[in-house]
Amino acid sequence: MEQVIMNKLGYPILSTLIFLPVVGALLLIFINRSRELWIKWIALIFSTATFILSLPLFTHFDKTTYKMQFVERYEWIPAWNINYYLGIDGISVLLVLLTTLSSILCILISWNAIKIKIKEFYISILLTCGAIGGVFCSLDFFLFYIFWEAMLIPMYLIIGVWGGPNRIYATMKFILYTLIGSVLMLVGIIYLYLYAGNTFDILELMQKSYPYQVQFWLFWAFFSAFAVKVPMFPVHTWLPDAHTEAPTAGSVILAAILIKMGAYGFLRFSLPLFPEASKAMVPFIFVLSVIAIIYAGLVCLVQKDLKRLIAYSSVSHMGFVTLGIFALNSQGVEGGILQMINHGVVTGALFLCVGVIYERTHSRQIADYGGLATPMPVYATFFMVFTLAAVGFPGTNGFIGEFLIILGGFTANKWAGVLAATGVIIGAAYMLWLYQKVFFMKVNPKVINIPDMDAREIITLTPLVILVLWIGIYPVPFLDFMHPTVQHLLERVNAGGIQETTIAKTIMEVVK
Amino acid sequence: MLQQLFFAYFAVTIIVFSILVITRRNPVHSVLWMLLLFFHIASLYLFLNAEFIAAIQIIVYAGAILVLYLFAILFLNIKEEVKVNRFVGAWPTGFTFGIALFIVFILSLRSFIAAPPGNYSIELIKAETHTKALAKVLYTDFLFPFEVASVILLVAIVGTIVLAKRRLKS
Amino acid sequence: MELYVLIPFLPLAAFVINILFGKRYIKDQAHWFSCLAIIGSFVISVITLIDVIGGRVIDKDLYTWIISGDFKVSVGFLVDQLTVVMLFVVTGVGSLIHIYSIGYMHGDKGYYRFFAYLSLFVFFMLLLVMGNNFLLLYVGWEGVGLCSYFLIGFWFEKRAAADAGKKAFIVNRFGDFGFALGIIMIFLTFGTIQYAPVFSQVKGVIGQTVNFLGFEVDLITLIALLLFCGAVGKSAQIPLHVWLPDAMEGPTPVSALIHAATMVTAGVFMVARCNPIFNPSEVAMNVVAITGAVTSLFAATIAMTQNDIKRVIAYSTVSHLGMMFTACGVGAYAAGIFHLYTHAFFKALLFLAAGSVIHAVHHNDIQRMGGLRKYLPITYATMFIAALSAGGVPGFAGFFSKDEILWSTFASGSPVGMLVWILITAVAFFTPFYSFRMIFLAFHGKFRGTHHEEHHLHESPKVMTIPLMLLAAGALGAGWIGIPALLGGSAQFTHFLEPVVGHPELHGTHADEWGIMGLSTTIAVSGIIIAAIMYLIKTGVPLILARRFSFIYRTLFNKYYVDELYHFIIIKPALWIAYGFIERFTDAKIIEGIVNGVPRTIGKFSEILRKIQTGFVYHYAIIMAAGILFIAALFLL
Amino acid sequence: MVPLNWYIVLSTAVFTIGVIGFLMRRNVIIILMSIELMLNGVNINLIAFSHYLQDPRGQILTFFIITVAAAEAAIGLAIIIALFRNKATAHVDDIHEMQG
Amino acid sequence: MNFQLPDIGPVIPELVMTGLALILLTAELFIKNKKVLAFASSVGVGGVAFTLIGASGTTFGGMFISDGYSTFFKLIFFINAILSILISVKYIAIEKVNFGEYYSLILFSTLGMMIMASAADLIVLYLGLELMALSTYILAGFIRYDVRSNEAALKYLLLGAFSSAFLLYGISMVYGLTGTTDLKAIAQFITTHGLTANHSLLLSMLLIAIAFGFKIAAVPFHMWAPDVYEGAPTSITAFMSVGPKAAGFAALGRVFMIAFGSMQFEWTAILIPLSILSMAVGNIVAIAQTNIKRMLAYSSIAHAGYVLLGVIVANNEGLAGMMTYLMIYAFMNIGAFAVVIMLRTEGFKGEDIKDYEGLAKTHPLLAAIMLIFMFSLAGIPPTAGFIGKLYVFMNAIDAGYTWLVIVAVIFSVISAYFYLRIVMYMYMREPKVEVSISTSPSMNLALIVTTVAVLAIGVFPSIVVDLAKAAISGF
Repeated sequence: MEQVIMNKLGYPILSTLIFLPVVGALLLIFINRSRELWIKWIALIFSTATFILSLPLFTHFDKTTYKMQFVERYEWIPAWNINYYLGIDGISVLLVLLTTLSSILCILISWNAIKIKIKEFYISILLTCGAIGGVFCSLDFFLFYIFWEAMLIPMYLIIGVWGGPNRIYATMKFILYTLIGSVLMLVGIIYLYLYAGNTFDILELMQKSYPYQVQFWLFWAFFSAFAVKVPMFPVHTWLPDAHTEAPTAGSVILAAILIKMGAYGFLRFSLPLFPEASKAMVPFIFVLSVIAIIYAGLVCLVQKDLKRLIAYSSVSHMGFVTLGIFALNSQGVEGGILQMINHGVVTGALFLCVGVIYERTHSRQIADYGGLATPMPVYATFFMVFTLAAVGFPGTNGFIGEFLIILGGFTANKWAGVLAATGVIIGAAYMLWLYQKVFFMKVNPKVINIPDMDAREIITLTPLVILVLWIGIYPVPFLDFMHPTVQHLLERVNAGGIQETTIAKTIMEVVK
Repeated sequence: MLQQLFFAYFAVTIIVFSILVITRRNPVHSVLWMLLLFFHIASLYLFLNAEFIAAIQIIVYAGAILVLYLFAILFLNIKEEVKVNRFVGAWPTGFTFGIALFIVFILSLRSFIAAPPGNYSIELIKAETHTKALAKVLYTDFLFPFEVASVILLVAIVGTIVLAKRRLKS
Repeated sequence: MELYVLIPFLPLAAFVINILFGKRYIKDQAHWFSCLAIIGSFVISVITLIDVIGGRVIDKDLYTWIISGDFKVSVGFLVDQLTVVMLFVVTGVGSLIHIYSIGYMHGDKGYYRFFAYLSLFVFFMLLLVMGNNFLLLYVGWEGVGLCSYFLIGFWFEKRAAADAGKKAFIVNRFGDFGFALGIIMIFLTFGTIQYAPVFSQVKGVIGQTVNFLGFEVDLITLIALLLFCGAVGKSAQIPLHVWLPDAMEGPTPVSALIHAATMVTAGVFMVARCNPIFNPSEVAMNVVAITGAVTSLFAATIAMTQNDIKRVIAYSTVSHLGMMFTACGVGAYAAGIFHLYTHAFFKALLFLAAGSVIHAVHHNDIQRMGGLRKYLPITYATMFIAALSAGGVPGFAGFFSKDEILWSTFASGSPVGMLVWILITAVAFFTPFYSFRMIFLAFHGKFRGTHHEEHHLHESPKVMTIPLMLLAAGALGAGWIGIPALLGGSAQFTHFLEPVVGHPELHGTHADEWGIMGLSTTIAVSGIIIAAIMYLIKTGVPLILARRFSFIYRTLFNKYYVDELYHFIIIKPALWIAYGFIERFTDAKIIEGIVNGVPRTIGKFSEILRKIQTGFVYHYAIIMAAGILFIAALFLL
Repeated sequence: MVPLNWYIVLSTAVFTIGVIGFLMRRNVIIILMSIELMLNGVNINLIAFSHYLQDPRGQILTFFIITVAAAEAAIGLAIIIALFRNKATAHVDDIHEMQG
Repeated sequence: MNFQLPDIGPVIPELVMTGLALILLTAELFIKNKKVLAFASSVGVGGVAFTLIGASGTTFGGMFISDGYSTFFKLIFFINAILSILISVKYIAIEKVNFGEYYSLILFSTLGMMIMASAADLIVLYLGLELMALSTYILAGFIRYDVRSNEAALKYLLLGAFSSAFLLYGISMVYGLTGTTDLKAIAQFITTHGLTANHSLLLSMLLIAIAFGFKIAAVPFHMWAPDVYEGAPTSITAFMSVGPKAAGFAALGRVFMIAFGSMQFEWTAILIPLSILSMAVGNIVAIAQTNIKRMLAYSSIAHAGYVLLGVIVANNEGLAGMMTYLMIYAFMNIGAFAVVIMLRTEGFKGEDIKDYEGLAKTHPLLAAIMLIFMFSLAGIPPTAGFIGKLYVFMNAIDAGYTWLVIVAVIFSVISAYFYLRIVMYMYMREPKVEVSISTSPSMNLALIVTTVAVLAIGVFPSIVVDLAKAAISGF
């Protein structure tokens, strides 16, 4: 295996970060449910341990190669040639770290907010984070799909059990939406498996090339799953509901890591496996991305619900990500990856922030707030930092990502770049509008005596502020992770035969 | 010719009796028509070299099963029974489907080709008598199904007892 | 480590300290850090200035900021003649305003916050002028916008302040939209966004065209115009000028620093900095010149009717900024920058003096002032000097710079040059008129406020008046370094900037020059006289005029209804589309209609299908028979 | 010699009459009898085949069918009796406790 | 006359099973504690499973065949029987039908299934089917004082007899056409005489398919299933949602693959609409159900549709997929029914979905287990249900039925709705009535076994897949 670098650390780092939370969850099962503090601490300790144990990914990652690193590989189901095969490269490493970080934040922010079925809650959180980590690490399609779907089970509960008043509708919608996409991907995976001669090995599959028609159909099969997860217009409507109704931790997981799975899928699978089809579909994706950016941005302008607004802004931001990815140049793709991280940090942080006040007031209505900067100056400062990052203010991480994406998008297609840039204007409009309504003007009597953030909350948010500024001011360490991988990816994509094609032509070709 | 005439007679009576069985208002009449029907079928079997089966038909069907039916009918209130509808509301549909089924069966059976004859010829039966010939096959080649059939009867006995036992005291 | 690196980072350090520890520990001592930082920066700036005068130009990268594919940006500084002028203005005027703020903001509950923001602003402004590439320029650009947002909305509990801050930010975003695209075009064209390599390659692409959104346009013109979009937003030119007057909701030192002396002039700085890009494109140059001139006149006319003391000055700022652009548009960048430099002094002074007035009367309405010179002598004197300077009275700083602009436009020899000359000559009348209208209304006559207010009138403390006096000195004498040769000067300022911005070709005789100067001076003085007549002697005249030309008056008073226009063509439709169309129709009806409709249909179908399960055995049998029939019919017949 | 097809037609007819009886009658006992008719139709077929093909299997199968029919009838009637005790009806259209 | 005892090696499991059933039947007279019978029968079945080892070969003149295929199915039947017995012990006591015959009848029914799986002759097949069916009719009506149970039994019997009449008619026509009832001989006759396109043969094949379709509850021959499942004792519902269905598939696979092997095109054309209709009707109608037994009945109809995909593929891999699916289905479905049974207590039905409201609060562990089964039934990894679907889909795509798989996955999404609705009731609603559960050691054992199996197979599918592959290799 010359394509991979086996794990040289003293312990199986990727397995650890997937299964340590699972172990924690199993342990929690045996804790008496009346010992709430124990439960919380065990969850926190396990997630923190996972994060600490995953840090070598950051320090020991070889940034000079596109090869898969920290690889673990064991035979699993020989009958179907399935292996337990993990590894990460420049695309996934940051997402993995983001995942492990998010789980800590989710647990911290839920400390007092969750009051019923505490045990189940922390089990669900740990399981979700473990499974999502698995999604980003899997190098075997079967394993990937297992994690991809397994994540739904605890997520379903998180939204449905601990969510808001309309949670049941939201959670059903969430799960059915995502299921319908991913089952089509399953068909695609199986088809690919059979077509490539019975292998689920992603790296091996990437070595092969597929006829255009096969690529075309498989692209759509995968697209269905990824587009729903991202979510792209017009399959985005699950997201506002799910985000809105989910408990804070659930929203954070959704925003920070779950919806990255879709964009990750495009990068990991759609582009390298179906380069020609992807290229042919670029105009289509551009159109959808730009619509998402502007459309969701406009919707944000008229939202009355805090979480719903941030949820729609996620749609808009993820529109940037897809745009960047399909720009198919290094600025776009790297910007897309970085923007995934940024969006995870920023939107996750914004949801955490909303959680902070929701815990105090139990209201998500913007109208119920106002003038919060007076009673909660620290909170207002934190929120401001994340707002700035969300509007892509230079010096914050959002700027780097958005600028690279617009640059990449503009390079690929001027219209796409220009229209995406308008999203930045709309973004400023709705975020500042939100900020004004919530923090400025006369203090709403309902929130006049609200306490400012406590130490736990500050500790929760501080790492994110650091990340926002770090990536904003010195993003090179993060971008360095990606260069070889993205270069390799683009070489593969651009090596493909057809250069210029239209969707109509493509469809005609396939129909023929 | 004579055979055909006989067949015609039996065919017509069998069909007429069948129709009578399913159309009589009084269940007892149905049973009685069925009895006649079974006799005719048994006779038909005689034409087909199946004396043993004919006997079984009369002994088991007519003798045992029909009596059982008669017995069950005694549970019913015959006086009431003859007053109420004998057909279900959806009988025209059922009838149409039945006829359609018949047509489809007959149409597709036009292509029927009988398989070539085997070695279980009339001569063989004549030499050994029918019962013996059949029994030989039954107890050698078909021993296994035969045993299974015995289990089935056992199950039927057990089941009937379980189901028809007196009501529980509760 | 070169000393100049500290220039921006000293204020940054002050910001960090103030924001982190301000609330709990520093409180009302916050000014120390900020003031010391900016004074430190000023000192280093002066040192750097001396270095640069000595012929040293610095262009050095600190570290690589972004790298992606062939896109590579560093954080690095370029310190040349243009930069040092800006540094001097920013830190110099900035220092005075900082000191002034100590008094002005005294006792405000957000005291530490105010100084933190000021320091942050200075940091970004310095980054803007010192950056050696377009992206760093952009960072500073956005950064000052942000600080402007913070500071306009400093008293965020006031709705108008919060609104104004937001408006400033968003309107600027429109300009930045173009600016960012311009930067991207530069990268795509030149493969880099460092100033030096870009400017040196410009010659190579002159005349090239590019397909932009379906139009075949001249490459350089496109880039120049996109960049100019940013300048329009930041420097409040038509049509993006609407935010600046509203920005007066902020504390007055902010108006002085950000909305007069420094930030709003960033657009002029940028155009001057990018002169190699603008110069080759005649279209772009003309656009710049005409936009500037029209804005200048436009704002000046509005300023005549405004009653808010700060708004008058704000429109005056817009007007002056327009003039600077006009200069740039005819290639006289040095003249533009010169005006920028003098303007910083007199306009900051105007604002600070106005602040001093407000400090005394606690409102902004000049109609409710009057006769203040008794109570506020220093303020009156300094403001008078500033008005003279702004009005272009000979000898004052503003005169020299304004005159140079007028002369450059006239002498550029092009029809556009002539046109803009006419426009700004008209402005030369309005500027002194409205400046003195303001002064006469506020300081002369009788006090028109309440007794209670009159009782509290007092001169500002020393910490405020000393900066006023220093600035007054600047407003008077800052222009003397640029006295044209005609008047016996050596036009040092222009020569100093020549390595960066070049020298315009002027077509005109000395006689012409004398003529222009005379004309403008006459017009300016007549403006003052008319103002004096209308507001000192025959005070009924303005009212009569307003009645007779009520349409014009109302139009001017309502600022040509531009805000209303925007409200109806941008905000309303956007919100309507967002709410009425997307939120309620596309999302709720179409997409959600399908998303919820399909399951609902399945559910209905389910109810129908379960009806088939009637519970009757014969129905079941019939369905079985039907199944048999159906399959048989399908396969057999 | 009677053609084999005649037997087939006869058997199909009896079978179909059984089907029709099953589909039309209300009385459960008659329905059970209809099933017997269907089985008899099959039996006619089998015996005829057995004769014409000169193969004993047909008769053997008939033998088993009769056995099973007996068992089925016994169980069926037992169920009817159990039902009758609880519900006192022998009409299929009264038996629809469960539906949907 | 020379009577020769046939080789009884291959039928030893059947013989032992019969013996066991008879012993239990007799022992019932003496043993008053019926738990002993339950224990004996489940241990006995476990013992019978051991006799499967080495019991291979063909005997009784080729009428009975014991190969990997049949052995695998017998394993399913044994699992089904043991688990059903385990979950019955307490339940039938609550239902007051704690008779010893219950266990013997389960064993007889299992015997019938075993015979079906091993039948190489249509006569044997028919008798096995009837043995299984008759025992099940009785079991369905076992709660004889309950009118619903009576009704279930009656409906089952009437329709079952109706369908087996069609089966017999089909068998008779096949016999008439080929002169034999032996599966291999039929196949040979068809190929040598070129009967492939003969309409009579097609009709008889269709009729045979219908009878099997009835047993596996494929639409439109499924109509009995919801009513019978709802009315029958819950433990028997569990039993017959797995056993007879698996047996039906066993017979279907063997008859169609061997006897009608040359007519694959025709019978796949029959089975494809059945499969699609099953998935559609099963999944869609299940949405509207409020009785959980009835809902699981529709779910079992839908699952028949998925399993049919394995048969439609018409190759050994496909059959292996079908076998794997059925094995997994046995665990998860009986597990789900076990939970349903646990809610049945004295005086409380526990069948309505509303009874599950807030179960996670009152009985968190039970709810968690139910959740696993529901997700497994919905086919979401890492549960076994996913493996079953995956294998079947893989084979179907391999055979070129991608479109069919797409249809199947879309219906599986619809199915997720009603499975998750149960989870939703358990976890996301507040309990309205105080639900107590009836536990017993045997029940706990059954739950543990099923849960562990569902998870273990989900994570390590090799356990079953390799077995199925090995089993099918000699087919």
